[in-house]
Amino acid sequence: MKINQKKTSWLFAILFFIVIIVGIWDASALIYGLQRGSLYALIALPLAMVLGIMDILNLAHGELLTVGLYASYVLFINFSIDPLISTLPVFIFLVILGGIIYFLTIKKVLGEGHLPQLLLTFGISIMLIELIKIYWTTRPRNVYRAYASSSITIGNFRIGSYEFLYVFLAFAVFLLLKLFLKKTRLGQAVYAVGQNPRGAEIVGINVDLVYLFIFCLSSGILGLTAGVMLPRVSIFPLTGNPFSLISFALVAMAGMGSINGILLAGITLGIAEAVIQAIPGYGGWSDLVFFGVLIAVIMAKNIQEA
Amino acid sequence: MKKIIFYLFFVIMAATLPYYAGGYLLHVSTTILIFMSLSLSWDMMLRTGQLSFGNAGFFGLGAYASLISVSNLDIHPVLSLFFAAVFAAGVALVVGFAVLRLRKIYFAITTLALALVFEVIVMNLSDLTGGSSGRVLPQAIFGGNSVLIYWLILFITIIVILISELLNKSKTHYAINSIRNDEITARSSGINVFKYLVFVFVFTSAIQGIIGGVYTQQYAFVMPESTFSLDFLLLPIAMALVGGIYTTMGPILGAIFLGLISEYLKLIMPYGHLFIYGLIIVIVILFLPEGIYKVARKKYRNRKSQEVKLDASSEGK
Amino acid sequence: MKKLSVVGIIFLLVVITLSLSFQIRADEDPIKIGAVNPLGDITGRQSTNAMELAVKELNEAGGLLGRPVELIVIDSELRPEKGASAIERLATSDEVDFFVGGMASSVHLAQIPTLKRYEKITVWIGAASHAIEEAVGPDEDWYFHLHPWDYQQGASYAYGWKDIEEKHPEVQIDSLFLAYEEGAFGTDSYESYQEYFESAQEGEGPYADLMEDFSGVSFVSAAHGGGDYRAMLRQAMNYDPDLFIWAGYDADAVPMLSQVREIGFSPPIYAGSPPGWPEDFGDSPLAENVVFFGMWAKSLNEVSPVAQHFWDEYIAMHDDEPVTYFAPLGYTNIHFLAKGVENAGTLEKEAVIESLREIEYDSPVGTTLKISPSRIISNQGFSEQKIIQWQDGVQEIIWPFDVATSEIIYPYEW
Amino acid sequence: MLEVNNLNVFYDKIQVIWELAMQVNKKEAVGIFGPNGSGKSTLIKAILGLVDSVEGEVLFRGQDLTKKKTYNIMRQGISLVPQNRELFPDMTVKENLKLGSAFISEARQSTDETLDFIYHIFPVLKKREEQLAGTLSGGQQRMLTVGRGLMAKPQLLILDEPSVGLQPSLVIELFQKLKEIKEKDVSILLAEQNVRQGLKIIDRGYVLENGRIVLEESAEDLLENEHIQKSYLGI
Repeated sequence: MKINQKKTSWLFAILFFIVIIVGIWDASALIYGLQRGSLYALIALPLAMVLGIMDILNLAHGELLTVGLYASYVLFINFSIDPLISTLPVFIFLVILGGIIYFLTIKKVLGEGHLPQLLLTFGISIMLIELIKIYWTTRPRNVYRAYASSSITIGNFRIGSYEFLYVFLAFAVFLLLKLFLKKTRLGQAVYAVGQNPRGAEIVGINVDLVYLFIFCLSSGILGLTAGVMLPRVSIFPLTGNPFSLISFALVAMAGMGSINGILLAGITLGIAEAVIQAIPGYGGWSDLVFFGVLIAVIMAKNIQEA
Repeated sequence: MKKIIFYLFFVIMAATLPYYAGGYLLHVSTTILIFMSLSLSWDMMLRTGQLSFGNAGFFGLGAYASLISVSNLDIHPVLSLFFAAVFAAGVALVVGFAVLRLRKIYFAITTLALALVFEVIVMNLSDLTGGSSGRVLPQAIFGGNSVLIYWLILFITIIVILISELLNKSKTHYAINSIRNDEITARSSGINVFKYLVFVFVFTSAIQGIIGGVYTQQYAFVMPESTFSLDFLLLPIAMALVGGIYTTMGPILGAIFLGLISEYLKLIMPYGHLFIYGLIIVIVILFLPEGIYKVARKKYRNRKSQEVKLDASSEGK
Repeated sequence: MKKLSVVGIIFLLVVITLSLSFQIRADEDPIKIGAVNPLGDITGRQSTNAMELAVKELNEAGGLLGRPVELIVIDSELRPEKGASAIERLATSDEVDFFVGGMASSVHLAQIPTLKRYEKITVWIGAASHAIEEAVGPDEDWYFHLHPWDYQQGASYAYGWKDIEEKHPEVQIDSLFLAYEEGAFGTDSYESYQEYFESAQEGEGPYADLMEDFSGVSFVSAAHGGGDYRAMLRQAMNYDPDLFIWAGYDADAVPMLSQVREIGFSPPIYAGSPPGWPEDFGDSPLAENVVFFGMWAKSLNEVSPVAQHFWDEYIAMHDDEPVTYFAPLGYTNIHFLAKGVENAGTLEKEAVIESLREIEYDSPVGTTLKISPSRIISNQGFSEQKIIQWQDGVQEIIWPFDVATSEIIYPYEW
Repeated sequence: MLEVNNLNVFYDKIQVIWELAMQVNKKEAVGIFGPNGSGKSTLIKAILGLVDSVEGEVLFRGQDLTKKKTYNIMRQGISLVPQNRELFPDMTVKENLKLGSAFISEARQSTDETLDFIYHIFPVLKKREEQLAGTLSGGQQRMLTVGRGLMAKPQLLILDEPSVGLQPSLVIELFQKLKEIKEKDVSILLAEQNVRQGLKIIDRGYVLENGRIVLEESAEDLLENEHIQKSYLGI
């Protein structure tokens, strides 16, 4: 786990360049990209933590988000709890669920290499999806909240305001996490385990506990995100699934375990995507740009002498 | 000698399957063989230490190459499979020079991203590929004769199995193993790591291309959403891991096991059978982390050595 | 060596037990209908439920030709090769007399070669892509397809809008904007609208006089990880169409409407053509006055006794409301087939095909089902869609007028 | 203070330590000498709970350590200076040192004092306080490892082959520092191949061969011992 990553600085440069160009051309694309990219980063962050600190490749990542969305939905339908308020109970619920999953499965494949983890979490993801299908069917569900379509108008410029919550939450979570890692003892333990679990054990850190904590916290962040997303999205058994891929993409782009990089990578890709979508007639190529940027960045950063 | 007779027995059993199994089992077997080849090709790449997620992409490229060569160039469907192989191998060669410089998760993600890029390109070249609604062939290969299709796929699978065995037995295998175990040492002992990686990447992609071609010829259509489906990536990986990686027998057993189990589960529980499927995968990883084949082999060897001990002790008396 | 023989024997045992177990006991008595549906999906699940209902009704009425009817359902898992396997199984192990089923085009495409091999009478309710028609070809008289093809649906709406324009002079449609999802479903729609537009410019085709201007922009469906429609919607707003149509999935419905409000877009007609609607969509204020194209709505119960009968019986049997039009279609599928057999008085293939072509079946989707040729195949069922509008949380049919339950509310406002 | 009785250790059913008994007394420096593969590292791992199959008794201040997890053992007043350093490469020298005491409740209060003490012994660490540990030279990393071990204010400091990979001049420097540390009343358990240097700081030593203790003598006696002279000192 690296906090003091210096390599991200040129990612900054790319982002800055894009922001200037796009800002002049189409400011709304910039804002949509920022909002969307923040959401990507927010969802990718827990994956990066689990991968960077525990070295666990979690393919069921998106499904944990799905579970969070359904949990928030259930609270709204049965107890009329507003999704934004339900972020807290859902956070706790996912922390507990994360703990259960950790004890039953993840704990047993720690340090076994990525392949068994990949398959294990693939199995878990199938199980979660099928459970949801059996109980809620594939029919999408929504929570209607008038505030989710709110907007602000500045002169002739009208822009959606709800999704700024993504931006806010992303930056808040990132800052809190960095503060936590730097300033608290548990944070230092996490930081140490991420760099060298053996060394951490030698200085008296309970590595198992740190792993449990990280897995629970990561699930919890997904729960938090789920509550904020719910008023804006449709939920169905495969809702979260595509986000696993996006998250892996961001983690690879940012460099394993780099926290700053995740936020930057998310926003860069978000803006790149929004820009293509805003060009009339070329929206269909936005995926290409998304993966093109991804491949280019990974190549540039990781080319090995061979 | 005994071994050869034994393998021959298997090949004959498999080749005569159409005479004693019904159409359903034949079709299930055909599907199993397709996934078996994909699984083996993925495992062969893994033996070099590189975790590739590009399977579905090269499978898709082969599928399109095969269909387009049949319908636009009017060549024989069987011949189109070579076209599929060459096309997939060619693309693999070009992209291989770039992506094979990456390692670990970066290589995995980039190959996956490439597969998705292929899909987007195919979707947008609609004049040639039919875009997102895909294209159909007037008829399946061999006029849809399922026995001939089965034999074709069996033939290809046997070749893939032989290649896999060859790769595990020949000199190349030392080079590949040493790359996997310690790349730096491999390089310092004079192995041209990059050359080997490109070599394996290209021919495994060619295999995936052929399989994509066969699949397309069997069902006579391509459609980006199903041709580039991640099923062609995840299921072969699952099969290799459940069976046991780095071996030839592993993916074979894994494909048979998972292929039959998923059909069987479906018959006994129409709703929610996939849940049990996921559960089986989880259980196998947790309790047989080395895969079925290696565990079975170990058990068998243990028993054998015990037998030897028993023999020795009885002799002593 | 021993190890290999053990493996060999196990393999042999597995093969033998499987080939035995996969062969169903020879019980020739019932007439067997084999269905392949995606049971994990709401459409497949409900259409299977409806098929079971129809079979139950048939058996309660004494069966077909004096024999009981048996429905054998296999999950397609929405995977092409699994869908094809299922057909093989139904044909060889279960030895069914007919094939029925529906949904995804990709799965059905993979089934066509197998279906062609067995040439049993097949009645299909899903898979609207014209690629299916191309794959089947013109000579297969045993193949019946009930769902309108994609191009038929598009033409059908044109007739609807023209009728509505005539009846309600305030409705004026000249320009049309299509928002389509990037997958097969949406892109197909876009391509067929593009074709209509080209012929309309030459004064031909169903959209002549209706589509003087046309534009379309794609979006990534929420079903595929998208869900941000604002770039697309802004382009639509700048275009300012008389008729805005989105071709996407049910998962797109609410988020798109919510973003329509966010950016302040208000076309005179806001129409969509999702395969279904989200749970409780009618209760959401967003639903008000949204128009959509579909085959069926609950309100048909007011005008069609068959629809009412289907509705009541479905709920009585499954304790669940039908929510997708694949439910009444599944019901139609079985009854249509049964009627053909009954009229033919035999299971003899040619006779049944003949009689199926003659049937006029009053179906719960409110339209009479009558076979007619489409572009390629000779046995096409429905060709018409309906224009439906959400009014006070209820889906009201506004066209065709003979089954209409309400008048159009125009313009769309929020 | 540390007492090992009847210790048997297995790797995958293969026994590597046999019936081992040893002890370290308060304020005593004890050496364990032996060739590569004799079981020195395994013994240390067994004491610290880093291997699974351990039979026998490991008592530290009367408590049995065999049932305890490594991190917990470390919190009892034992510190380890591992052979392969196990530093945190992306943290600064100071952060590395501070982690040494952060999780040991007795040591945490006096972090700053201990830090001063360590900077006093290893002035180079003070100089490179803000540098990332991964960028230090091999010798400096070794000093940092020892420093980190001391941060826990251990009653027993265990050093696993501290001289490995160091050039001779640095080895001499390191052992001088260890002597200083010893004077601070810290018990030391030192596993070493470099017997010559090791004998300079220990009070008593064991010789371990093939997983068994073959000799136990005071430092002076060991120096005189014929077997030691022949096999280890090359005299």
